[in-house]
Amino acid sequence: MSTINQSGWKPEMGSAGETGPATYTGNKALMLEEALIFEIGTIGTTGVDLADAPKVTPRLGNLARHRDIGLPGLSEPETVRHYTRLSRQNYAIDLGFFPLGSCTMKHNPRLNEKVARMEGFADVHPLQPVETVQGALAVINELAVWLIKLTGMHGVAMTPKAGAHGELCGILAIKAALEARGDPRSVILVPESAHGTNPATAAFAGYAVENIPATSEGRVDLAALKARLGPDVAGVMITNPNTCGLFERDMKAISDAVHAAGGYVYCDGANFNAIVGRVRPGDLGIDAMHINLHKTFSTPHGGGGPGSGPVVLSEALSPFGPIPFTERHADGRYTLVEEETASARHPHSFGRMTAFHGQMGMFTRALSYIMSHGADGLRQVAEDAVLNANYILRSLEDVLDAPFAHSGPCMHEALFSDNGLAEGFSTLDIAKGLIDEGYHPMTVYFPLVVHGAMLIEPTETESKATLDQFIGAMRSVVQRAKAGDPMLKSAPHHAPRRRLDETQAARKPVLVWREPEQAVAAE
Amino acid sequence: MSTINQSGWKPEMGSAGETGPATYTGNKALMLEEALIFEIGTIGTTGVDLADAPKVTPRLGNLARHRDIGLPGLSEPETVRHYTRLSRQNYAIDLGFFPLGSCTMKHNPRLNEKVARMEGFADVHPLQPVETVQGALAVINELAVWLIKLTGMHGVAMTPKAGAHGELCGILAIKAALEARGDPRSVILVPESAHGTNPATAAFAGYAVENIPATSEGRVDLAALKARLGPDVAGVMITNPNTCGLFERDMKAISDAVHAAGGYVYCDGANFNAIVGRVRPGDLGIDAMHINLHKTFSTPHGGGGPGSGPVVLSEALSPFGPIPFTERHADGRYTLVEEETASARHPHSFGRMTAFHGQMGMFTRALSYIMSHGADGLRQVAEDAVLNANYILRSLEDVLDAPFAHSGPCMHEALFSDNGLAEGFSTLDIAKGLIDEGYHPMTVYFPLVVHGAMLIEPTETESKATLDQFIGAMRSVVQRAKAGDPMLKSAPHHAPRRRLDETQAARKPVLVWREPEQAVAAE
Amino acid sequence: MRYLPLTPSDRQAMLGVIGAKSIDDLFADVPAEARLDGPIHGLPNHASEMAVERHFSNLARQNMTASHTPFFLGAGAYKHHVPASVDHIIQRGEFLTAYTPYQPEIAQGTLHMLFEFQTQVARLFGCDVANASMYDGSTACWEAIGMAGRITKRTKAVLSSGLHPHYVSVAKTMAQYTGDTLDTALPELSPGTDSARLLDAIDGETSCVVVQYPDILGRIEDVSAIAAKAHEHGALLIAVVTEPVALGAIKAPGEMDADIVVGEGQSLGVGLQFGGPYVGLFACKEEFVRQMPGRLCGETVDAEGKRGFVLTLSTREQHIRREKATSNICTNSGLCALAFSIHLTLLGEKGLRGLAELNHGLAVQAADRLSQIAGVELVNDTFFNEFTLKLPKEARPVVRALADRKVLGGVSLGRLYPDVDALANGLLVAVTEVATMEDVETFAAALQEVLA
Amino acid sequence: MRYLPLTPSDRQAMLGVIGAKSIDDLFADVPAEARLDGPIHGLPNHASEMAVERHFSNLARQNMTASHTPFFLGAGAYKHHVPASVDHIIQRGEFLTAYTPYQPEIAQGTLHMLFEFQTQVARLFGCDVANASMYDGSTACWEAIGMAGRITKRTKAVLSSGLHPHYVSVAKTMAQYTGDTLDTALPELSPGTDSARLLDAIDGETSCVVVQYPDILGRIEDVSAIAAKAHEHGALLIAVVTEPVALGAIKAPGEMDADIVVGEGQSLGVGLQFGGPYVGLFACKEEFVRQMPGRLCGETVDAEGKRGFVLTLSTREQHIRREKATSNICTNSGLCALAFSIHLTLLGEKGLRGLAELNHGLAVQAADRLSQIAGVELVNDTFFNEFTLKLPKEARPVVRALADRKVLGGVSLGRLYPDVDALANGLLVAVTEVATMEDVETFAAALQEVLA
Ligand SMILES: Cc1ncc(COP(=O)(O)O)c(C=O)c1O
Ligand SMILES: Cc1ncc(COP(=O)(O)O)c(C=O)c1O
Repeated sequence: MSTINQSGWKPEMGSAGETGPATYTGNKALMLEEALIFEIGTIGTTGVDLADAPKVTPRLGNLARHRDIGLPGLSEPETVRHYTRLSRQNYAIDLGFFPLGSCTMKHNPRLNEKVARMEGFADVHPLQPVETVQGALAVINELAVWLIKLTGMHGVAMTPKAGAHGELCGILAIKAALEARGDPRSVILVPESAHGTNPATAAFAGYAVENIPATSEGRVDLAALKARLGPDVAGVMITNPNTCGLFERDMKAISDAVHAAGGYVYCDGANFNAIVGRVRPGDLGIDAMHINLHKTFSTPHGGGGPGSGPVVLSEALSPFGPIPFTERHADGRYTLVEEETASARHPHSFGRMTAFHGQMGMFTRALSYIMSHGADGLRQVAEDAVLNANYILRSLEDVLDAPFAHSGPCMHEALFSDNGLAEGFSTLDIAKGLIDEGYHPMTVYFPLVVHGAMLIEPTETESKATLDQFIGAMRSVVQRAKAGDPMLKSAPHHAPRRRLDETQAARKPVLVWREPEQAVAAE
Repeated sequence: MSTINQSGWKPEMGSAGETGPATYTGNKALMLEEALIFEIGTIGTTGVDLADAPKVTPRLGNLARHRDIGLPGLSEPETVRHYTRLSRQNYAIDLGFFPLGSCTMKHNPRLNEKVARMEGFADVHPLQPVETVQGALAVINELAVWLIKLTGMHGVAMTPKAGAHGELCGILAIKAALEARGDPRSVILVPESAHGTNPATAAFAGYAVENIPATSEGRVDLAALKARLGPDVAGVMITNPNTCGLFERDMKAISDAVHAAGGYVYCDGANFNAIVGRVRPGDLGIDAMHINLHKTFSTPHGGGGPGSGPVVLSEALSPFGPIPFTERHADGRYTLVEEETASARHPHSFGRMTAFHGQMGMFTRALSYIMSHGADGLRQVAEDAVLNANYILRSLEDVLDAPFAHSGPCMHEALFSDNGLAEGFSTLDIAKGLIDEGYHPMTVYFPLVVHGAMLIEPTETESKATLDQFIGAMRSVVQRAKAGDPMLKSAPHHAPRRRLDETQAARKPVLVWREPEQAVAAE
Repeated sequence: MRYLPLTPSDRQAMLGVIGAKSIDDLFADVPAEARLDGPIHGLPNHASEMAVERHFSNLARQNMTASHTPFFLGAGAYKHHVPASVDHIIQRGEFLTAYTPYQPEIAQGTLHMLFEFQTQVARLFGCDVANASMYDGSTACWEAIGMAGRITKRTKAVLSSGLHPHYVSVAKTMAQYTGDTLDTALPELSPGTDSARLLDAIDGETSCVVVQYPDILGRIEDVSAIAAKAHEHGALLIAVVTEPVALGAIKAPGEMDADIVVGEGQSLGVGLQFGGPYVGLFACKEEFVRQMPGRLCGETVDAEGKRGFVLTLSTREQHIRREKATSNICTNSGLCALAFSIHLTLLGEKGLRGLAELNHGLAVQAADRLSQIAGVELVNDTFFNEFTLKLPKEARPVVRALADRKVLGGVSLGRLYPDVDALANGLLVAVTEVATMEDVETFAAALQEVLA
Repeated sequence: MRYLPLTPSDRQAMLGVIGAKSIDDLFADVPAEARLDGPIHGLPNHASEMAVERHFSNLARQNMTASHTPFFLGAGAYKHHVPASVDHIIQRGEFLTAYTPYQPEIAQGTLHMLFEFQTQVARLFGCDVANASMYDGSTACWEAIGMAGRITKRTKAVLSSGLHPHYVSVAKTMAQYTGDTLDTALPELSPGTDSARLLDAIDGETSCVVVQYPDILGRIEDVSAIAAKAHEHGALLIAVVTEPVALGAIKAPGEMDADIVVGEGQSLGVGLQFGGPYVGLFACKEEFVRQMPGRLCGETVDAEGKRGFVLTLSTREQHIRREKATSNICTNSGLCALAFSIHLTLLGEKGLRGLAELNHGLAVQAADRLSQIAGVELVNDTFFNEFTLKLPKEARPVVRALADRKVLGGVSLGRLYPDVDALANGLLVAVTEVATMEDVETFAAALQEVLA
């Protein structure tokens, strides 16, 4: 591979492309091209110095490695630079407005990072004797107490690793409860507007998934739901506030109806951030709800994860929740209920969902966030999140079609459709136009119930000035989409890459790097 | 100030400038405009929560503050975003090649940052009883021992805050030594190629500064120097390796001559990184030399500082060095020699140069760097730094005039002049062209002895691949400068800003922000 | 509140634009009986950063940390020295505070890194392809079993007795509801594994065999024969690796023809963190890629022909396929994958080999030293950096007694297999580069004392 | 070596291009007698990151840290709680690993920040302009004296007895060589300062009067009269602020017509760090700007008319003016200036006022509590967050005895003024927001015990 051009494409010298004169290196000042470690590293290079290994007779049986693995190494300077340059090709909440609906991209306080890195938490092993990890168990327990009180529920399962894992936890608890009472059922009802993880989870647990129809208002059709309930229905999975950004007014009635029909109510709590401190889901009769700590409680999403999805449970479902969990004793000591003690302390548990005790590193961050806000601050969080979303809804509804604008105030996110754009222009073009304007686009094409959906979630950590500038930019981009501006169709123009060919990527997938053929390498 | 455009300039909508279509916000995807805190913050906003103050009767005399200070505050999310966005407008060693001659921009290991932040060092007060800071004193002492052994000198003054402060330390020691022997002298000899801090320091200490002529080779003219020596000459300040990147072959002869004439030899050690582990300045007869820990020993420069400039001293000058300093006792205990004990332990000291004990935070980093490399690694540092510089010198001398290419191998940096560029093209144009290519330019117009000087210092932490790509880019830019490419004359095109008007800045200086007049604010 | 930028006057102005009298109007859809009229009782109000930090540092100081005590725990979570640059990089806001790369033009940093990560994992495991990470090793393991079921259309999985008991429990939990049947067994304190049992169990109903390598007791065995037998019967071999550093010293499962290789990546870059977040590694043969769970990053070009990366083959995933998805996973463990990838890039082949050699060398010395203690037997013939000791008495109280002496002396099998008498005296001891010979001596002395 | 990217084969290839046989050829200009043929003897070779980290954490643990003991030291360095986001931001590679902004087009981040910093400092001190930072307060102080000399063309500086003794020593060191004469005095353990002495000393030879505000004993006095008298005689008033947080509670020196105000910025953002690096603050009236030392950042526009920032008025500086420069300073304290500026931006007017009020309130409570102890007298009538106690015995051994009881109980005047009997019983006590009332009680109890 040529050292002159390490980025797999050959910039043409001289020709002034539409984004300014090309350069010899392909770099554009602070926008730097970067090659793959396989192109710049060698298996003989390392960025780590080690003590010499003691000479011993190996105990590896006949399996000692002889063949090379093929792992390139980089010196530390090259490593730091490689990843720093890569990082600069990312958008992030630290850079600007990131109104990705449903994903709740709010500020991630650095205090939480500092706390999670304290040796006492970062450097303890999950299987140390409990006497040596009382502080760690205290964190889990304190967070559990907060979650129970904030939701008004009976118990909480802390181990689920993310929201979808939490959904599974809830559905398994429902299934276990039904089986315990000798009444296995086969169907879970899920609204069309639900996040994909809902039906996927229900199906994974062996349930048939049926849609719940919605009203023209964008809410669950209570009558239709009641009509469908029956002895085969294990339960419902309802997102509240729902993915159209609306509060399910009839939630309590839905719960009562489902319970009356012998089913259970799972609530997708991904949008809990809209109501935390103002509404306790427990008061709405739900049986299980996951909480994405990486959404409502601001643990950083890290470009894909990790998350954490504790599940609060009703009194009816608590006995079936997973192990392990912490117990606080009268004398202030903490212990763990795990395999050993489960039979005695938690006999109906459906079992273990993961090795060890869940996402400790997220627990410390979330608890730090919660304690920082306190009961008063969390209530303010919900209010400001909802205020910001309604401000956006009302400031854009004259230029963008807002299908549920008449359904009452929105909660934490505002939903728009692509109706009224010029022929051949779509939600995608608006998203790419926003990229050039210095924003991360909203969530697009979700929920599925709205054509060309644009789901805008500002969160409470954005200032009015930021919202005003965004609204101005959005209006400008929408006008261009209505006017059919070709420059918009070809956006983004200023990002590290222009639009990427996803079809080619899927047609013949290249998922790992392979040495280029000589021919290719030569050119 | 309009929230739509917070950056003090109004982007024109639609018009596709040469760097691509303008945007509504003025942002260009990941290249984000940012306003001043005075434009986005208010004195009523804060990003810090505090406990309530106890109610007391103030003891502030009649000086309690009534008038507002006028300090805008930002919430934490706004603060993190403000500075993160600003940071992205900077070039840095973490981003790419930064061959700023004489400034030694090498990789800054993150281990050193971690070590400096250990509570035991970051969170101790300089005036704690010495019994409570033995570990901190040990760090200072261990570093002092390394510096003495690496330079082959007799003593070291650790407190100077940067190189220039170290120069002052050395010159004051010389002055003190001369006065102690009742032989005050008036002149310090400094080569024309010296860094500005050298003459400035000598003048500050009350000396007349005279130039030492150089040979056509770019080295000190020994004969001319000898001719000038006499009873009025307090000493010389010589940079070795010098600022033309050459080793002063006659250093020892110079020292002998100066000593013979009753003067002292100050060596500017900013370029010690070229010879560390291969040459001990003490063997060349020098009396004092500062070491920029932020150069040779890689403490981060932080966009301007802090630095640290310990000064190694000969046996002749050591008695005159500053207080405080550490002493290690037979039993391993450490104490400080400061005001109290100076009269007994260090009677001839010229006194104190700064409050407290110097740049502790830089000492931990430098010692960590030194221990990581060890005696063998430091020697390799010098060899690789010199190898990289010569590689660049020989790879560019056919396209760029290298005035001292004939003077033997260069040390850690390669020097070129602007001879041979097209009419109207200068070193500055090459620098700005390199910016577009994704590099930080070399040092320009220093040293003054070469016309349109370009001083390129790669350092040892750059890979061959990086040098090869830079050489290719440099050749391309130089060819454009020789061909008179107007695009180069108007470079940079891709940086956050085009060329800035420094004349206007100096003509009517605007050094602080002031509320814009209504008129301005309105537009 | 320091995290909330809106000022009271902002709120008023915004309510005006919205046309609402008060914030309560915006919650009008909440039924009255469910509305809370003020902060929830019994919970504290907001606290200063200093107060919160103090609360946590007090709790943190109640824990015995691995770095300040002789430390020998493993059993699926290992302490290795992580270079400072790893943590520095993952704290870059552009990595830390980004979301899943749904908009590839401004997520090339994450996508480029994932493409490198996938390649590193595939090579390390000796497989063709790898995905962009799972939650952890235990969940990756049951996802692999589920994937084998989809591929073979069979439901019987045969699990080695050497598989981590937590991984077995997780699989059992899932199997209860997915209708899979699991053929499991308990390990024995013997040098050999139960591969004979596995070979016998493989038949026409078998979807997969699951082996751990090295296994829970630290034993290393060639799995080629199991692969061959499985393939004969149309079943798949799933190999589980809980200590990836081992693969710097021993053959990769893929080299022994495993079809799916999953693992726990915590050893590299991530750290102990009391059990999470960790990172699940998932690799397989190319032919099975469309049945893989989780995200995949692939190479493509942009409108100007420049190389770039995108998430691809999403038709496997929940957001497109919904109830027909290969898994319900959405958020995975991206940042831990980054940490893993950075650490492995720093090590490179040379560093990983050296690190493995160092771990093995120290472990061998420790095993020999500890088994000199009267009544202490080394169970393993083969091991990498972790081995099993048979003590003359129950191991669990011994571990507690060692902790009282400020030695974190391994994991008792009693903790992992509570009610199994045959295993009660077993002690798992892991020895990595962080253990000094003085640590081993301290451990040996304390153990001797406790056993006396 | 982990920091060195060149491989042996790279080195060979490069020597080839250069036309050198070996690396030694490149050092041919070094006289033979000065060449070292191998690593210097008596020094260890390279070490792993883990080994180096351990060495330092062992040394670090030998120090008694401010955060884990009741802590009351000040005297020019104060412990305040620094928000975690400050340290996060200053570790961004783009700030941490940049050099002085010599190429403004790719240094707008640093320049923009410096412009904000200069404005914050100017406003805080009540001055027109401020520079981009000095090394620390003590060096900023003597640079100010030098500047006053250049402006007034006079050489006699009158220093208040309330000026920090280290600052006085630094000025004395310089004066020995610059030919300035300093009129100094020792402080007295009395509520009042020596402003009378200062007023008397001002005459036609005086270049400047230097006062500290609050002064070394914590006393606060109006300096307007001194300013007026100085100006009458064509001299300047230099005010020194070692605790900028105080200005959240009291008038700024500039409001009292000081001509130059310098200070130590460590209190905000920087931390204790055993004395350095800190950050020198330097502000003055606009008319004196061309005599200022150090760098200045100024506003301008780029070729497209966009606002931008550059270093300006460099004709004052060494790299242009050489021996005629206003100072020899080059590297300053940029990163600490950034930390200072971030912390002050987080606080804002509201936060700084609140923090000052909190500090003062706690200090008042502590002063009242401690002066209840038999034989302990409060010297100050006025103070902000630091005051002086007169003990019934020599303070220095008392401080050591307190340390033995795990209390860091202030700075003894004996440490600062070694041979001055009149001051030997003086103890400086600083109380900031990090001190709890329990800390104060612990301190009081220990002090009582030690004095008994
Ligand atoms: C509404 C909804 N439900 C469930 C999920 C799944 O949560 P996670 O990504 O944490 O698995 C998400 C997040 O993507 C979501 O937005
Ligand atoms: C040759 C030379 N001498 C002296 C100095 C001054 O050192 P400092 O900036 O640390 O004061 C420098 C650095 O700029 C330099 O390059």
